[in-house]
Amino acid sequence: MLQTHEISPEEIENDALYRDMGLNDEEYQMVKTILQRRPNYTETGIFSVMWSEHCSYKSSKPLLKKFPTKAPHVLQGPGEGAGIIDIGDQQAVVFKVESHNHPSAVEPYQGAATGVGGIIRDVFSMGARPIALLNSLRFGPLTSERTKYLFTGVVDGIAGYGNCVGVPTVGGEVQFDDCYQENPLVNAMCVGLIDHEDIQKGVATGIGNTVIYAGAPTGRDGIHGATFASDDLAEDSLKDRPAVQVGDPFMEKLLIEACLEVIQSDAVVGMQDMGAAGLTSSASEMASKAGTGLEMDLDYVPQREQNMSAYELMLSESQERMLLVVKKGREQEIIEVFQKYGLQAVAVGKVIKEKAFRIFQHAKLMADIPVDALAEEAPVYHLPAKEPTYFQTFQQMEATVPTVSDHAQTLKQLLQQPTIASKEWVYKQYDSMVQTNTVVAPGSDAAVVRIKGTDKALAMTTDCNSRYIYLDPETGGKIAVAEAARNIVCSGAKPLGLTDGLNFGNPTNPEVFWQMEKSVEGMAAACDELATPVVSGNVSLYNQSGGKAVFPTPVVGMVGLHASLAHITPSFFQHAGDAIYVIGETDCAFGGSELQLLLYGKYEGKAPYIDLQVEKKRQDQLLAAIQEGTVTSAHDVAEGGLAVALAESLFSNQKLGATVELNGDPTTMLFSETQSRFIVTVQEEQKESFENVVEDAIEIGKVTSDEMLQISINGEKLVFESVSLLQAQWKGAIPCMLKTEA
Amino acid sequence: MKKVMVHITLKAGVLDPQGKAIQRSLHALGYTEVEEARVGKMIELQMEEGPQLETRITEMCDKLLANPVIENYQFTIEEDVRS
Amino acid sequence: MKKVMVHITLKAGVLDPQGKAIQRSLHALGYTEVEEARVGKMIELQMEEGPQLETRITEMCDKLLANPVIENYQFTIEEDVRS
Amino acid sequence: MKFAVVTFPGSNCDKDMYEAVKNILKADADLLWYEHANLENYDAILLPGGFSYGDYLRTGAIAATSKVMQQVKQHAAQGKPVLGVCNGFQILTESGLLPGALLRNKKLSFMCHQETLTVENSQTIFTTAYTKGETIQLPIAHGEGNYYCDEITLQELTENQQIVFTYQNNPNGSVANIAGIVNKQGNVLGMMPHPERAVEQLLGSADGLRLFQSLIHNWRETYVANA
Ligand SMILES: Nc1ncnc2c1ncn2[C@@H]1O[C@H](COP(=O)(O)OP(=O)(O)O)[C@@H](O)[C@H]1O
Ligand SMILES: [Mg+2]
Repeated sequence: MLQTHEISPEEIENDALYRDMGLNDEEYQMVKTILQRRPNYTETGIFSVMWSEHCSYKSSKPLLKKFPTKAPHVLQGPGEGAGIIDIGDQQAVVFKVESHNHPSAVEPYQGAATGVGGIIRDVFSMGARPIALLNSLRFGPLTSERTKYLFTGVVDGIAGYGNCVGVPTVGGEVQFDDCYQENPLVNAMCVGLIDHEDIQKGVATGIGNTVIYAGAPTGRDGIHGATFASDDLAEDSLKDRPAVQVGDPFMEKLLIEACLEVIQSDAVVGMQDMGAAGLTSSASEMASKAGTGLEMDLDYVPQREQNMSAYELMLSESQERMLLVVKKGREQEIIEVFQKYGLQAVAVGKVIKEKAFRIFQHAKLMADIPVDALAEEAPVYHLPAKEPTYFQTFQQMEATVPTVSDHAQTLKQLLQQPTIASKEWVYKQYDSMVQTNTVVAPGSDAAVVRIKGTDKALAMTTDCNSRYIYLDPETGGKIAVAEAARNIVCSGAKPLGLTDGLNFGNPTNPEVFWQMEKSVEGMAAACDELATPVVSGNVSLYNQSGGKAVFPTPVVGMVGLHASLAHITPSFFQHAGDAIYVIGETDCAFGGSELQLLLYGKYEGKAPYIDLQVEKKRQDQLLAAIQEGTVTSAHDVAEGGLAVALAESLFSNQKLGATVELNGDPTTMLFSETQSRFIVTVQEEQKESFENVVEDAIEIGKVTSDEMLQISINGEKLVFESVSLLQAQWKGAIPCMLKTEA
Repeated sequence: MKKVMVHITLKAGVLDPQGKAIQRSLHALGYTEVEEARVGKMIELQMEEGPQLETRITEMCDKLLANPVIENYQFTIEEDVRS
Repeated sequence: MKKVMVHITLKAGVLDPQGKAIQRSLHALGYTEVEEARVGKMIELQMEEGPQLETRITEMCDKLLANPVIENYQFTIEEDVRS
Repeated sequence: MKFAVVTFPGSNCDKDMYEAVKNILKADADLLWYEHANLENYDAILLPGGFSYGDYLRTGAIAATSKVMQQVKQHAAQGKPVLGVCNGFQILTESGLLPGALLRNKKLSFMCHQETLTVENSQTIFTTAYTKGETIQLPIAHGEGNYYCDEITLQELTENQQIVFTYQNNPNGSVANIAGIVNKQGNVLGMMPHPERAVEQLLGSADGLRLFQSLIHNWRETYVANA
């Protein structure tokens, strides 16, 4: 697709070359109407990337409107580089999630690394210091060689980039399911901290102001990456290989420091990173948002390779680049800051009054497009949705309890299922402590990062059980948000808001679109009920291969606030003698459960039921109890049910055990994935005050010092296992499947 | 016994931040005559002789030693002179 | 213009865990004829010609490119055939 | 006593080091960008962790050739304290201020967790607040912390009691479980574990505090007492 000779506008139309670039016939006609002439090669490229799903959200926009995005504490909702939420004391938290699925499928190390780099830029382009990274990963079964290659490469790439830039990776999640075999999901989230007065926007205001390009020179990396991300992952994606970009975390580190220094100057008017669709999207969006136009001369753009065409320069996705708008006459002082860090910064254009996007190269006008046509006026599609037949089939199925003969054995097997097993192999490779703020490192429900100079801390997590969403997108969408909030609350924080990473298949398939619509509706309902507005997000569609879509996977990245460091609560049991409570009753909920996968190798039936009001009440009461100081540990009950949650609560090397007595159907009590449940420990003398606050708490046993997990049901001792043995199995499962030493 | 030297280099056009950093550092040390530096890998294999040696080495390069997405490779085979 | 290839290898006594890992992976893939693998670096320099080219390259290697505590180096100089 | 923390391009534990010394130990400290740093008026130099120059070529190699290292060498030659942590240690070996080299971890991957260390020498200016044989908890976070030296050097290190910290469960393959060493004169310490990440119990350990306290205490004994 890289051209050396310029193809004529006539050829583009007559040979329908625009189709290769990602525009359909109708869109091409729209372009012609807008320009009132045929677009040239560069212009066609610019339209096609800007109108790609990745940049324009053309098929997801109508759905995104359903999310609640406003609240008094939301300072910046969706639309900018990242969302911003007030946390008091003139400070705010900035965060966003971003996907890098297709690049990671082609080159896992670089795909994941550049995904991390991109999301960090989104955050510091707002003027915030990046303080934490999280991720959410999906792969095929860990028994496959391809999965091992992708999984190890992705983790290596995240570590390689995040460790080097000096932003701690504090949390994340990994799930393994067949549907991700060819199309893994790699979503990265970055959290930043900012003083209100430093908030930057990506706007090109002030006619005559100068556009400055800073950072790495432009090469032929990832040309058409944005359209690549908006296409089916074809089996011959080998051909797309030049689309892979290589990251330079060292350059990014310098860029962070330089940009955060530069924004202290009032000469900077706007700043935006060059992400998907590179120079094209950053420049045109900055102008569009400001209601201005912009002129650029590509001859000034730093170039890594020779003879780059306007098309290539405008579409390149070379990493570690930023675009700034600077007050006229103040360019030099800004350029000098970049130079201090050994970075290139050059004036490449200016803000103009006329709302036009004009690109010059070699003294020739290479593109002249009305600015709003690229961003605001991009086509929007209201795609048809159709309920898939599987859904009704699943809804009709009776809820049944799987047959388990040896409960202790089943518990051990569950603890070794890769989705439940310890992810230590992953997070040990991440520097989770740099910046010396990490109070709760990976391995707990939510990570906790304190805010220096205050008594506050931020809790953060990523969650999404896509199995439930596949079975029932609306219910599953609610659960995804609720689960994230549960993790935040367990750590002792109040949920503030979330960022979403919507990963779905091909939206033009009505059944996929139905999944999108329903899961967004479910998430939106939960956001409303739990008072967690959506402040940013990302859409990644066409996650499928061979015509089969991945499970609908709308990842939730949530942030919460600890009003005091004293509220930080561990997810592990703390002292022998503490009473163990479960909050919430347990019923038969095996649709999409780990037990179902273990026993039958598939998911079917109804997703677990969730009542959002009950969820909200329990979360509020648990948080109140934590804030009153009556709770010594709190953990949510998730995959694998109560038995797994109890075992996990003991995996902290504190040499504790637990003795628990339950009544009911043994398999249900142990392994059902009933929602809105928590395991909490309380000191003997606090029991009364705890019970006064938390209504649905049922005392089920005691923490012991004998290092045994003992669970009796209806008086029969079904589980009696050594904690260290269970822990070794849980910890060893992933390294063992990867055949490396633990 | 054969000694196989596999040379792995980044494809043209692929960013080589490491090479760039080395070049800058050489300049800072006064070696301004260095116009470009690019970094590659070299893997030395001691291999038993056997049929289809070249095919097998090519396979090893494609499957493991080089990353065909961003790297090129080349190899030479010599007699191993070690005892 | 000259093209200089600097080959950097680990000294004999220095453990090479990366080489070991490669050898193990090759075995796992069925290439059991690989008895040993060692990983080195290759730095390609484009240099302007000038007096004392060899001396200057040797200096660069000693000062920066190789670490004498753990590495050996060797280099070749060729005419650069590019443009 | 005045500390200088030198920031190289790519250092990322520089602020952590600075804040540990300045805010937790309440010592006098400055954070200096490598290019303009004038180290003359400082009593101790701290080389922080991170990825100077992206760890390209070899960890610490490019930073070791920077001009500021000439000043560090002069400072060290005057017998004044220099501490290099993680990447700082790598820079010290690359610049020849400490013997040996740091190779990739035996299991190749980066690792980040708490390690139990044994204090092997409590007589250095950095360790008098510890007792010999004591075990302490410090975090590690590195991909290339596998300390290597030849046998003769190891023998020298042992004989001169230059080995200051060892790992109880060697995580990276270091020769003789070495986690930190001093030069012969005892004024230059390099170590892979991060004492500056272990100065508050809130973050998991405060065992690193005494390292800085030793330094401040011994400096006062030597310079202030003699003044
Ligand atoms: N990819 C990852 N990166 C970093 N940490 C991870 C990753 N995957 C899992 N973890 C950590 O492992 C712990 C357990 O994860 P998970 O089982 O998903 O927890 P939960 O079910 O409570 O959300 C969490 O602390 C999480 O942050
Ligand atoms: Mg949890």
